[in-house]
Amino acid sequence: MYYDSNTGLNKMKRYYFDQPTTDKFVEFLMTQAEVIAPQKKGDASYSYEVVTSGKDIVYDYPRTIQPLKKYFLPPRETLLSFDSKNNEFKKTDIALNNRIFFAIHSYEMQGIKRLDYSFTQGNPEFNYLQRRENSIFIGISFNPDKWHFTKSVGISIEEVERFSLYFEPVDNGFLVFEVDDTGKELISKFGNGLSLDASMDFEVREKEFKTKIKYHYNRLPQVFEHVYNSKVWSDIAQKCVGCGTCNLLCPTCYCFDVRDEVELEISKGKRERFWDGCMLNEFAEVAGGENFREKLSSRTRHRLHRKFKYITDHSGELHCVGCGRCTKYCPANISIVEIINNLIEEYSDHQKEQII
Amino acid sequence: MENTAIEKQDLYYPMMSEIVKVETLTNLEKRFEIALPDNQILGHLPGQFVEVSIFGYGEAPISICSSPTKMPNFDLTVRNAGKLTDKMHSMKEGSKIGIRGPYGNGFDVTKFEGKDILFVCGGIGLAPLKSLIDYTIAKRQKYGRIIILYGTKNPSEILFKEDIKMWQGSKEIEFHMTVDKPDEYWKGNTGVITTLIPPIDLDISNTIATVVGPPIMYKFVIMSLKGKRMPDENIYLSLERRMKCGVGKCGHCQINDTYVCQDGPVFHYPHAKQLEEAI
Amino acid sequence: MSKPKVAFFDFTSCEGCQLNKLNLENDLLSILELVDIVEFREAMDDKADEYDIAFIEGSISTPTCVERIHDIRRRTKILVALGACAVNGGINAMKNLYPADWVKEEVYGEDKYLFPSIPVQPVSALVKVDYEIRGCPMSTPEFLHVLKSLVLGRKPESFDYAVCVECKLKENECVLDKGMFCLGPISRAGCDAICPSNGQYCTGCRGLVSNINENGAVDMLKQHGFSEKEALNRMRLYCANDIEN
Amino acid sequence: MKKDLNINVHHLTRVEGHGNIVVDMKNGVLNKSELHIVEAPRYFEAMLKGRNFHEVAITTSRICGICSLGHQLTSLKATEVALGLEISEQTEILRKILVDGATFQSNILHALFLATPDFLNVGSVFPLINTHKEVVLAALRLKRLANDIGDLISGRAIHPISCVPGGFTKLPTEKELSDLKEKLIKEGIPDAEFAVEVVASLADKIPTFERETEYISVYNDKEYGFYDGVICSSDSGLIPVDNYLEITNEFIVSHSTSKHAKFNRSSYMVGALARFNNSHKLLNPLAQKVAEKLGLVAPNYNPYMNTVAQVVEVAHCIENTIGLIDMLLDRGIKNEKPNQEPTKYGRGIATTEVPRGILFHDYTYNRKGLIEKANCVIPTGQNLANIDDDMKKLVPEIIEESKEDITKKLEMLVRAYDPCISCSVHMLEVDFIE
Repeated sequence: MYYDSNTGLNKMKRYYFDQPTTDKFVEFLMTQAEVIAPQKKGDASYSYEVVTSGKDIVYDYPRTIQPLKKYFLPPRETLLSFDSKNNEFKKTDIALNNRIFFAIHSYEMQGIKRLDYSFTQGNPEFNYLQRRENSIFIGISFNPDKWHFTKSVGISIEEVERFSLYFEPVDNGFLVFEVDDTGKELISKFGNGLSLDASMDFEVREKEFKTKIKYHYNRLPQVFEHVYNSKVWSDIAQKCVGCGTCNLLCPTCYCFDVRDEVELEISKGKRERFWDGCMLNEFAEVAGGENFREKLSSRTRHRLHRKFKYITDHSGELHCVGCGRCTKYCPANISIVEIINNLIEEYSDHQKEQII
Repeated sequence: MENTAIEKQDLYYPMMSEIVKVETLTNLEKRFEIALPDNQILGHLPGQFVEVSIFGYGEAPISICSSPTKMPNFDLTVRNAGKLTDKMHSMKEGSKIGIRGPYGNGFDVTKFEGKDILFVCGGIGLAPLKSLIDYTIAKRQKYGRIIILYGTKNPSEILFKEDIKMWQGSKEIEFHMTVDKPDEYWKGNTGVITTLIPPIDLDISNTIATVVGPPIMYKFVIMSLKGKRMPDENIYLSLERRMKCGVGKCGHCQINDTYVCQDGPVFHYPHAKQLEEAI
Repeated sequence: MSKPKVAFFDFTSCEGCQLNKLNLENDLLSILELVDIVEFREAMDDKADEYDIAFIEGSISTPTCVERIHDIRRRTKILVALGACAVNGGINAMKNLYPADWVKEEVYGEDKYLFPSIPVQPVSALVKVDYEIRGCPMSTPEFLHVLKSLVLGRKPESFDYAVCVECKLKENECVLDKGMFCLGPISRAGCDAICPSNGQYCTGCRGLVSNINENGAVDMLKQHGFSEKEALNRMRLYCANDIEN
Repeated sequence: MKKDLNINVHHLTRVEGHGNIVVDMKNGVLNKSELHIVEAPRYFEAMLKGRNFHEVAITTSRICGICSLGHQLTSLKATEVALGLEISEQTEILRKILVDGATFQSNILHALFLATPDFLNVGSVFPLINTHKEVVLAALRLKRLANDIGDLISGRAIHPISCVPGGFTKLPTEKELSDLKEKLIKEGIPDAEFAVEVVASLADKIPTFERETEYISVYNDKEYGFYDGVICSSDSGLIPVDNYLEITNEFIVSHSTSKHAKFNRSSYMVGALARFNNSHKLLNPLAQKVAEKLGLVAPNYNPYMNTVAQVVEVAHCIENTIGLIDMLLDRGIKNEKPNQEPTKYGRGIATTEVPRGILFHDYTYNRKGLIEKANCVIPTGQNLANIDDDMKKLVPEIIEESKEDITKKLEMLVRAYDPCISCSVHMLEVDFIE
């Protein structure tokens, strides 16, 4: 359900942090746990990294290159290490560190929520769930750029679900909302001299998204019922080069491959898993060499159906969170919103024809 | 049937099991009898598979070819087709391999009770079906006719020759086979497997057809079955995909919204028909 | 099991791939535990008659090369093409883009007739290649992977997906986004995206991913401000034998 | 006295590339004593045509895997001159570290892995792992350390990545630099000193042979000439880089796919010994001490001593790198982007001392920024005529020795030049004609 930003936030206790207070708060957080927050990477990119100095945190970032997923489902992970001489293996120890994820956007948190679903339904996966334990998330508002379309998939900027605290930038600082008990506890531990600041009237200014899906998000699964044989898929395949960037940056993609690698002492080695992607050449290839999704058109179709239909049919939620990464980083400038709008157009034309 | 072994497993961690018997079936195929640790019983349904792992060589899904009635050990028929299977072929009795499973959807044997069962097996497809064949033979009185159709490319690829001899000699089993490319000693039928279907007289409403073979075979076998007016609901098939994790996570075996490793490999044909990329 | 006999041979190349092996300083002693190096002209005098594994560096570009490669194939059980030159002709294959006479004249002038040279070909054009290690130079982790796999008797992993994949795993800032040229979206991975990770663009040294959408790739580069001519010209740096139009 | 001698060493080993040694003496008359270069021709000059400036150094570094850094830097410098691209002081210091690292690496490889087996009568370094384990381990550590320099500064020691026209696409951090410095001091210097002891113990195995020739190298009055400077000839003094063609005078001989070169005499020598003879006064103190220890005094006319000069240079490079790192750390690493906006298009000529000697790249760019004409003159090519001349003098001097000994001495002679044949054909083998 779309979150009513004003009433939601207005019910919460809120504090005003000026920048020096915010800096102190970060220092305080660092005493509580490992803090992970957006930081500059390269010339004009951002990445969630472990904070070593509060000064490195970027509060007004558009999006990071990789979603937060990398902390729960590492790009490369040792599943087990083995000794084939003795037929023994050892599971990987997954450290149970407390971690605070700070200055997180709503769509990112929702991305984690989708992953939680994927790793708990069916056979729950221990490795993922273990890494998810003991994580605290602190949200922050953001200004949509031309790639965000979170609102179109039903996620508001101020969606605070699963955050403990939420930061809304105001003049020279932030309004900090107490979302849950963990947040409350953090504030009270930090809070010597902090006073409840209700003096400032708060109203969320609706921020305009430049990129929009033409239909309400509720109607998208219905559209996807009818577009399996659309020509949109082959149109996209003309432009797509199959690099897999869209898979590898998506907050809700979680497909992987597993490989064994031995050491130079070849009886010892490890079984590792890597992120994989359904857009890649050999993804659906079987041992005999047959490739069940050889064409780029069928690969794109599969990817989009996973975001808007297949998992949605079971979870009831769209598995696209509108972060815009697949579009911003697509080297061929393919826009996911454009694909969906083209599908919608075709669908509505078709519906009209049927009425006539 | 209880899944005695699976409850103790962590998703990606194999049980170190022992190869207790190795039997060469053809140039490409060997049958391995596997014993789980501590005399555990695998507790599988016919049609299910296990993930076999050999350290340094990876993992591969292999269908179980013995009947659940055979206990406590189970059999895997393995074609030498990749790095893991190649290694497995070099292994001797007493060697250790890792087993995860059983996984996936098997044949619903109780639903088949009282019915005639038609087995259509192409090439290595006989291995997964053998588990069901053996099961129905073991519980012979519960089932109607047992009709086995088996086709291979050439006589050298024929699997389970001992069993075939037994099936051919049994009055309780109707067995027919064919090869695409006969050699000079071949005296039986020649032609693709679909040539065996028309001559058979079937009580269509009471017959279950189970079909397993190479990807190309399904379309044609189903066409011939339809030619005998066999209803879709009576057809079952088992599909091959790259089931890397076996537990519905890694995504490789997904066909539309279906994970073959969870909802398959055995599919009821009305379901498989709807999966556009399936056959 | 006795140690496999390994030999290294060089054809037309810069020998950087071989040197890369000598640069495995930390692992050299362990490698010598694993295999017997029986022939390696760049580093030793010894010669052998037969090998279990022959690694071939360089492309075939003279009539004598042709004889030598057939001879090696006869002596070895497994033949591995090592590096871009051996796998697809590499940078040497650029020569094939020009009329042969012009090329020779440009370098040797009127003495061009002195040196026989044939179009540059990958090793696989002449003999059966069992495995390939791509890259210019080859990546040492991949070489070790192949060596270990062959000792184990298993098929090594190959990489038929784009450099973009590895680049994204490393969370590098996108090179194309910085306004630079880049072949990462269509070039084969396996290098761990080493060039983009060092702020440089991908030159496609490992060849193109199979099954690529060539028109789409040219359009993509055009969208990033490179003319079709430049796009194709730069794709040919390492793939002169593979690009059609 | 022997009247006839035929030697044909096919595909000389422990050198980079394919070359044959051919000696033919009949009735006491030496008809032939040549190093045949049979490496396949590469045609880089032709391949460069039409390439834009971003691709040129990437391409020319592929002339040779062993000298890739040298080709890369010389190429970058030539491009920068041609296009009017200024580089920063930081870039220049980083590049000097790279040259030191590459020379250190290549010299160690040659002196300890390729030449040393000759002195110990074995066919490769591998048997030494059992007989001289400590030496091999120290040599491996040194080589690793030298490669670490290249890996850190340019992303990869072979075919460097991050040095591009106008600067670097990635910079090392100050922490990485100070870690490297620490390693050079704690491991590099002691291992280098150990290596010097080893070479000193083998000094009596080095053949005594002398032939005075012309020595040509890069010269720079402020520092030992590596990264940049003017051309210095031991015969005629300093010459501007732009006049390189007057010195190299390349010519084609039928027994070599690599071109030969000559200046004031029928041949000249480049490489470590030439550099030492011309610039020895500019070696830093550690290298001076090593030269003294190894008995290398300028001018030295024994080409076999080239290997010893290489060892001296290793000491120089290590100490020099430490000094350069200090300079960088004093200044602090500045986050500079490469300067890639051409201010002109035209011709650019550059020279660098690479491990095997003086290297020239000469490019002409058209107004679209594409290469119109390219010429690369490679050190091994420049040494070939000198090797032939050495053999011509050496063979009659050792003619009374056994054919095996003669062959070995000839092989060692060619190897002493540390020839890089892929490079020179853009070429080495020894054929004794039978």
